[in-house]
Amino acid sequence: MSGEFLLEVKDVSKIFGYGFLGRVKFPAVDHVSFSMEDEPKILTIAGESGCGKTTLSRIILGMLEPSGGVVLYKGRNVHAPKSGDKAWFSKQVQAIFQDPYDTFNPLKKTETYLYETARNLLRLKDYKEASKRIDEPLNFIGLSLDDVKNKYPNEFSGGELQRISIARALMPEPKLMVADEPVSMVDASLRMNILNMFKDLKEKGGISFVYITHDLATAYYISDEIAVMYRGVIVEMGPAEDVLIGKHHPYTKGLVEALPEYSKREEWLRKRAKPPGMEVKEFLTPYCKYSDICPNRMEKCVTERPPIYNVDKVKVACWLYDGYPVETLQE
Amino acid sequence: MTGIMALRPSKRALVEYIASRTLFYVATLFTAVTLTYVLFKAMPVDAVENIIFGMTSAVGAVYDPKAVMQLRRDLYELFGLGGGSPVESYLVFLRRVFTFNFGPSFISFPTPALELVLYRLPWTIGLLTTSTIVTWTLGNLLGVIAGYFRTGRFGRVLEGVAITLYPIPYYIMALVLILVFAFLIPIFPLGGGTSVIAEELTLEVILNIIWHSLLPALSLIIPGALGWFFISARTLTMETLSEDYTKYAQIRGLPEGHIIRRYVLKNILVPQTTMLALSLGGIFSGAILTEVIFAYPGVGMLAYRATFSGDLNTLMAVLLLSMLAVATAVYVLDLLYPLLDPRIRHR
Amino acid sequence: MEVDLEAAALEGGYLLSSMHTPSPKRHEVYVDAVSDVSLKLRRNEVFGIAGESGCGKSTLIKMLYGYLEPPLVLRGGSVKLHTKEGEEVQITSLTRKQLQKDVWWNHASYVPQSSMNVLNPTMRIRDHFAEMFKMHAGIGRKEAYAEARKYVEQVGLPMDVLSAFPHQLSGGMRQRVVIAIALLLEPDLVLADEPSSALDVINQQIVLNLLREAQEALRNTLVIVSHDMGIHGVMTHRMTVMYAGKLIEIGRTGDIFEKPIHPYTQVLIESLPKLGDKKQRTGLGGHPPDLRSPPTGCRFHPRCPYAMPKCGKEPPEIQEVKSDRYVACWRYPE
Amino acid sequence: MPVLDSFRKISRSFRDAYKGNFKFRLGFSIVLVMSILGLVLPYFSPQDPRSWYTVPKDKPPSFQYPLGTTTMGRNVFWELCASIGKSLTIALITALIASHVGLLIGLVAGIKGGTLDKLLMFLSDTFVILPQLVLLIVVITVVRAWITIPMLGAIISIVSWPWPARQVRSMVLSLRERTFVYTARLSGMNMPKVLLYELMPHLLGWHLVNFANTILFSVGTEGSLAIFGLSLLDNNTLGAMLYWAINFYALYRGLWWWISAPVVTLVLIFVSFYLISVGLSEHLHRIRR
Repeated sequence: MSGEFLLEVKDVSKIFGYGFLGRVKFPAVDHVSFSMEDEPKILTIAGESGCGKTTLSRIILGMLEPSGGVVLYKGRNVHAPKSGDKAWFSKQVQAIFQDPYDTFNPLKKTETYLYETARNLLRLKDYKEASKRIDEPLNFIGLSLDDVKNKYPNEFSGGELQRISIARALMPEPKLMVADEPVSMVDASLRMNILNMFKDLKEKGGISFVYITHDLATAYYISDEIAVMYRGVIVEMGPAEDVLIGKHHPYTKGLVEALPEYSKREEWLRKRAKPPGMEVKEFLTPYCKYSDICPNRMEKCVTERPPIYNVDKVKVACWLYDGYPVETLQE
Repeated sequence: MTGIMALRPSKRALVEYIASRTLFYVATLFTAVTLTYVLFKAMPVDAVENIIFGMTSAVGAVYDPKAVMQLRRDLYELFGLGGGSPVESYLVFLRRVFTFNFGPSFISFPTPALELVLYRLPWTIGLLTTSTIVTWTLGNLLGVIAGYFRTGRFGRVLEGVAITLYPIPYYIMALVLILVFAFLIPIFPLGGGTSVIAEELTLEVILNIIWHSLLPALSLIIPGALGWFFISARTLTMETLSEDYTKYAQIRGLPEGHIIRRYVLKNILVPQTTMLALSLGGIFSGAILTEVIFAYPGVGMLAYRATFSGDLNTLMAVLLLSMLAVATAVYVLDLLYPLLDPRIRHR
Repeated sequence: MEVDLEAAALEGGYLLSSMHTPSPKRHEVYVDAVSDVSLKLRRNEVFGIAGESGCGKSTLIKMLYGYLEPPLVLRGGSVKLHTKEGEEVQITSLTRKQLQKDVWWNHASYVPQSSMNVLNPTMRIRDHFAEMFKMHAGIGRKEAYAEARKYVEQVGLPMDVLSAFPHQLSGGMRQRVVIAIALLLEPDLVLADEPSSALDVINQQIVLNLLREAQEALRNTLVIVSHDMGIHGVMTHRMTVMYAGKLIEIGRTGDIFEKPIHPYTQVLIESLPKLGDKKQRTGLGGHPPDLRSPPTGCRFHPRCPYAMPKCGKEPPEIQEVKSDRYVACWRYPE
Repeated sequence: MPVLDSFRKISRSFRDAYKGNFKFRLGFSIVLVMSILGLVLPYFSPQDPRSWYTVPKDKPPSFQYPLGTTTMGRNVFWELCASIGKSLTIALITALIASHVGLLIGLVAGIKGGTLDKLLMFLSDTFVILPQLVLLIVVITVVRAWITIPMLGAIISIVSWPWPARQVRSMVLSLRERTFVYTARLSGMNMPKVLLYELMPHLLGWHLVNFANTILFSVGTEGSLAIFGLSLLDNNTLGAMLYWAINFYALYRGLWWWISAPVVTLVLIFVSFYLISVGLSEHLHRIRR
């Protein structure tokens, strides 16, 4: 039935327990739902450090069990794979990570991972055949197997490693790429090359991306849709233009206005926002988690968690939009 | 309000902390006792008959058969072999352990083994607490100095000395000291607890005891202060010196002496206290040999005599009481720990 | 225009011994982190130092401050600080003791990167204030605590912060404490090394605005080091761009953002994505050079789209091309 | 293949450590000399070092008896050689058992996590409060009559596994979250393969260091037990030599050569294995950078 969706995240939560006998339940991801249609798109999950976006990405990749909810990839449950699904998932869904220097084992030659991918996912047992196959994605990112061979990760620059990481992820010709802060540790002068590569892969390669970032400017630059997270909850989600320019949720508004840009210099220097409070406390808040510092706080905000409202093309979890149609979770 | 009051240490957090440490204390103690039970249960030989046979067949040994019978029953229960089913024998064993009823000692029959151990305990505790405190203080001081001047000659010499002393067990150090003070510079008495026999504790007796304890204490202090505590204090000092907060204190132009006191020393004391707790277990065992080698009349010497006469009642008493002692020491330090480390206090 | 800090022909870098390299052979490697840097900072300005990671910007401000810890070595040049009392302090010729006693915090203060642990985890916040007052101004504990309240209020923190330990505060709160400490003795010069890079954007705005307000009130010099061009765009009056240990462009921030001259600055400005502007942007090929063996001539020439044969041979001097605008590039002046 | 690979890696890092680190070189040389003394020379012994009165009693070191003779009429030099061999064998057995049991338990606890992890770690915490020597004394008192070399090695390892287990676990916990483990999983490697190829290389160096430390610990513990008369007293070990020397009052009778031979040898063994472990960890620390 859900064949038309590439990825569906339904009511996913991840609760970590800590404290005395794990009694404090810490919801790092708190009832998150979204879906991606089965056509090449870039969906950004944006939020500050500690908003749960990396936990969410690990859940989508099937490397972390959710405490509740399901993740469906092309209608199949990522966390309860049927026989054969597991191999299929790892060919269909690949990932790129934040720290290029840690992406490859420092004690091993970098090309090992390319050959492992060829052998395990593409079933290429023959060394020559595998080498030929590895060269293709490396050429795409502007390197060749000869440049990479017999070198340890510390012999490459961060930018190069990140590109090799992309090449490896491209080898099984995935349909979905999860990119967790892929450019935050890459120098500014090289950053755009990688983001342009993503755009290219989407348009020409038909690959969809889940782009996870704290940087709204790059998010705006490449994404079709964007979901803004705060303390484990998606507060606003929709087409990038409508979310980042429309700024429905007070948190989105705060984030966008705090972005330092030369053209907004005067307003930026005048603005006096309220700082976010203690992370742990906000995560544990049973009502709206942003209410503590929200400039638009109402009485309702500190008694009840807001539902998700459909405001034009955007979904917003904020009481300000009381009266708009409420989004319900379809089964 | 974005105030931080929410994270103030609440009474409940404190109660929870104490409760969790107490639970842990009871649980480890219980598990340790159970492990001992399992160990003897799993032993392929009939320990008790073996021991009884060893004792009664010794040359010239004449024993009261009644005493032997009593001993046999005690041993069976203490080794978890009394009673019928394993559960039953386990319960009997637990009852024995938790009522401190280890039966009569064999070496001085019919004095209860417990009494024998308790009589020796002050000697051991006196030697250990003094030498441990001295060792710990000295080790930390020297370690901080060596860590601070790590590139200087003094630091290097200390490091060399430490590498040599660190791996040497206490008893070897004791033997080395005896070799040195017996042949090279014979000034210290080589053994015994005291050479003055007196009923009362006069000043003369006390001084005599201290005089006799000096060499044993030295054999505990030298490897500890220059090895174990020294090396960890030195490593921690070097780590703390490269921490951001120490660097930032230098950047702020704070004097070096102030940085060493308030930044380095204060921060290394936290892990060093854990080391202290951990080393208590090790020193207890180490001191046994020290006592044996110096013929010092403590618990270790008692265990030695018990081993030689196969007095397992007394040995079991020593084993279980030292478990209790170490567990309690760890527990007490656990409870004191939050006073040292604010990060734990507020968790 | 009053000059506050003058750096002339600074040379320095990291002397790494075999301790730091995997080779078992004993040899030394020199990383040329700061090469021939001359700068004049003015009184009452916010000055920015921009550049990518490893370009030497953090090393440069450590040299300006006089905090030279091995393996960092100063090979040449001088730094002169003009205090508001009209004294002239030669930072490069003072010993560590003299700097600690007379210069640091009295005349110049330093805001480090907002890392998790720049504050002593076993000390209450109020004692961080007290020790600074005691050591640099001879003020006793009681008085210092009272004084500290003023500063905590100034940076917008609740009073109970004073009796808290660092780990009880959020990253943004800790950084505000650090800023309050930096302002204690009203220094002539505040050097801030990536003061907001570990913070979220909202805290970043708060922290940077605090620094900026303090600068306006004290009319002193604030130096901001950041890899983020956006921060320079909103915060600084003048700025410089560093590449591979060299200053390649200096000028008024507005001028640089509106018309960058050096090819590298151009890339930095033009590759900056902006909200509401989906224009295709491109980066740069290649990667920054290894400073253990920097390229000859202009250090940017291997990546420069306009490189000429001359660029690979001779390093260009930085020189004034317009009023208050300096560039190190063979294409200028035309 | 991976086994061969690890062997190659181990031998290479040994070679590098030997070349690059003075402490390792010194320690390794002493150990080498000790091994020759203990494992090769006893085959050339003119007398069985276990039998009594093969040489005149209580002779100080001389040309004929390089380390003197004992009251039991044994030649100290040959007795020492045999003892070194026996003590090292016992220690090797302990190290083989304890370090691998520790490694395995640490790996399992770190990777499986959850209840099993909590249980295993609680168990190792419990061992911290067990007074190791007293426990060993009680155990060996019971089995004294049947004790053999492998058995002694095995019994000592009862108290030697918890510490490495804790260390391995905490290393695995931090390694598990490293990005390259995720990369390996995404490259289609299964968990056993990730463990063997990704985690083991990082643990191997530490494992060697721990191996050396366990040998050191075991030699020391054997000595302690022997003083209590709880070792292979009739079959020379370094501990047994100490035992007889002490029991015949060698010290008080001025037979310093008898007691100082095992004491000096033990000190050399402790220092050399410790130098190996320190040198190796310094070397590993340096190549990590």
